[in-house]
Amino acid sequence: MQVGLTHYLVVSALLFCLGLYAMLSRRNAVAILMGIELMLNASNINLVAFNKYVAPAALNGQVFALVVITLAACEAGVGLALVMAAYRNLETVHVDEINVMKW
Amino acid sequence: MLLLDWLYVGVFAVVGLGMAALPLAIVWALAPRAPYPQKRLTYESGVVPFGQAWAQFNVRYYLFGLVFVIFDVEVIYLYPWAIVFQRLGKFAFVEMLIFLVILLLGLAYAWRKGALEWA
Amino acid sequence: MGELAAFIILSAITLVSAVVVVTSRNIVRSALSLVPTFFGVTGLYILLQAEFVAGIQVLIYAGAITVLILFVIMLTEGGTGLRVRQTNEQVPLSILAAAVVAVLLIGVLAQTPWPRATESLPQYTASGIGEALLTNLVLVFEVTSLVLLVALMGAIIVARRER
Amino acid sequence: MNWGLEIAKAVGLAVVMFTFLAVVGAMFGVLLERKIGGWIQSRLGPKHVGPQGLLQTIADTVKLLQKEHITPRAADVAIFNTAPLIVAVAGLMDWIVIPFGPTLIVRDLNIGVVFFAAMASLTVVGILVGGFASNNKYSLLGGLRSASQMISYELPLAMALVAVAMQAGTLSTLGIVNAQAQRGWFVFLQFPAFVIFLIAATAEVNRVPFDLPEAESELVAGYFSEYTGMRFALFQLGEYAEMFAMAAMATTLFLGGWRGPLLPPVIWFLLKMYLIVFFLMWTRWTFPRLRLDQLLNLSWKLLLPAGLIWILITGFFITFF
Repeated sequence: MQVGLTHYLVVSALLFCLGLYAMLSRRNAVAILMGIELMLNASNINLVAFNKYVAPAALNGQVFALVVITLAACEAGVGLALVMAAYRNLETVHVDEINVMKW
Repeated sequence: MLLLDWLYVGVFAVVGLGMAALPLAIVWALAPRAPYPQKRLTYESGVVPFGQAWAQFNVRYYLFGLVFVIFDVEVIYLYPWAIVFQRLGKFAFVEMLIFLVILLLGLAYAWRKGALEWA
Repeated sequence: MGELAAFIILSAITLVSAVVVVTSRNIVRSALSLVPTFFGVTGLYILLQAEFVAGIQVLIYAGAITVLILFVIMLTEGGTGLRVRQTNEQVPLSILAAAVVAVLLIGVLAQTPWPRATESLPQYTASGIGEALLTNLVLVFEVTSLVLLVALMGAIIVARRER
Repeated sequence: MNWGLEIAKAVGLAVVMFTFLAVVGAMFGVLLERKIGGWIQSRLGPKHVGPQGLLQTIADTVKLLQKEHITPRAADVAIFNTAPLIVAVAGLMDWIVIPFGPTLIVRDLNIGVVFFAAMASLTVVGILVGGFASNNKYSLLGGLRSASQMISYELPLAMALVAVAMQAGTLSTLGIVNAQAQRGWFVFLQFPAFVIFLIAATAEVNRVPFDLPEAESELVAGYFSEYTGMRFALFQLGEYAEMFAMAAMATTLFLGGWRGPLLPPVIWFLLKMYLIVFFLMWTRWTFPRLRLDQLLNLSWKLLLPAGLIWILITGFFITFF
């Protein structure tokens, strides 16, 4: 039985939902960022799978996957900078404790 | 062909893990095990350890990691350009010149703002 | 046949280590199990004949982003090793939400008749990516460098103590 | 395509390659280092075990095999044990893309150079996690310092690799060696890239003058101060395998790989590789150790800008001449 497009889409859907679960249920901001990385990886799998099965003429799917990796790196950098700033000022990394706006 | 190349990579990873774990297994089988509490204290050059291992470091480690990630990501675009630009002629070189100048600006900014200072 | 076996093994590696990332009590263990997730995804890219994207995935994700995440874990409370409650009180709700999204996605994916392409992808795509990037996707190429510059400046300003 | 046969061939080749590396790389390398160190400091290296001390490293290995593994009380046991595995496997995986001869290469990956850089960047994860899992202030700090040094020197390494890939027009190591056949060795054409590659390679494997994280005078023993017995040896195996891999990569990229007039290809390759290994060992006994901020400034403020500018210069010459 050949490995078809839907196989990859199912795997990436499951990975996406695992990332979604992490984002919804974790208290630690870094764990939430890891959930986001999982979701971005899931979208990358879709991009590359579509590039092979649906539009193999131009390599746009793979180039877009590279751009998504770049943006994931930038997002991780800025997100972790926010975590560091929150930790230094509010002494905590748990998102449910960061609920005090500066008055 | 491509699958075969990376089949070798996968097999090398698995065999490598096995060969690296082999001596650990031998030691697990051969070596004596006599863990009494004093021996298992963390080593602090003879002094009895106090406090937790965590010490508050300032943020410079993170800044180096951040600048590294940004410039490591820039390498993604350098590799494909490197193997193609000979065929594409002058405008590919000019495009990469703009790309690299913008990123040298980023490095200059990080330098100026002290993100690369260790002190 | 071999490709199906490889696909099953690789997606098993990815999903199992993704579950460990999501549910592990110890934050460093979940950060470390990100690495096998990324290796599983790299294997999937190889099956999809995206060799350069697979190499970059290992280089950037497993090599750079995981290191940055581990740095931040060590610099914040992760270093204390305290056994702090890692999950908030919405756990059952979020399991339900994730399951509903999963069922919806897979339901939609299975039904839609994806258009099948006839021609096939070239074996080695690294030079193809280079040409595509530098000829018809030039704007993407230049805008990404601006995004990198802005992300670098923003993160430095946010993270640095106001001197 | 008979998958079973291919897997059997791959496993056989992997076992052969890793025993060759473990024996030549770790055992012989350690002995060579101590002999050269002795010769440079005009003292004799290990002499007692076996003729001319040749069996010294085998004696060390047997000793290590039956030393007790002490796991610190508060350490995270699972991660504590996997860290040396990561470093050892990452060090051994570099060798897949290194061509010993025209046909003597495990697999000529089309993105060989990118694969090599990716495997070199995996060691950092192992070192960071190893330092953290031993729950010891010194190894935590040593792990962080060593990791920040290695990531700082990964960028100049990548710049040198890009410069060579530009000159050769391909990412596969076999292609680079063939390109050097027509255009002459890249050590002449790309001399700045060669200098940057050597400095970054020395720093990447944490060797003097860049071995501050595990310097005796600084932090007990850096990230592996809690590791005893064979786990410590695995860290060393990983680092030695990576040192030899860097030397072999320098030979492939800059000294024309296995090309040479009289001798058979493999001999030429090993000769050039050991020349660079000797250079790495020679710098160990002659250079003073750099302070961490000097070391980081050297990478961020000198090697990285120089690498970027050199890429532009190479691009300029290739497009316009």
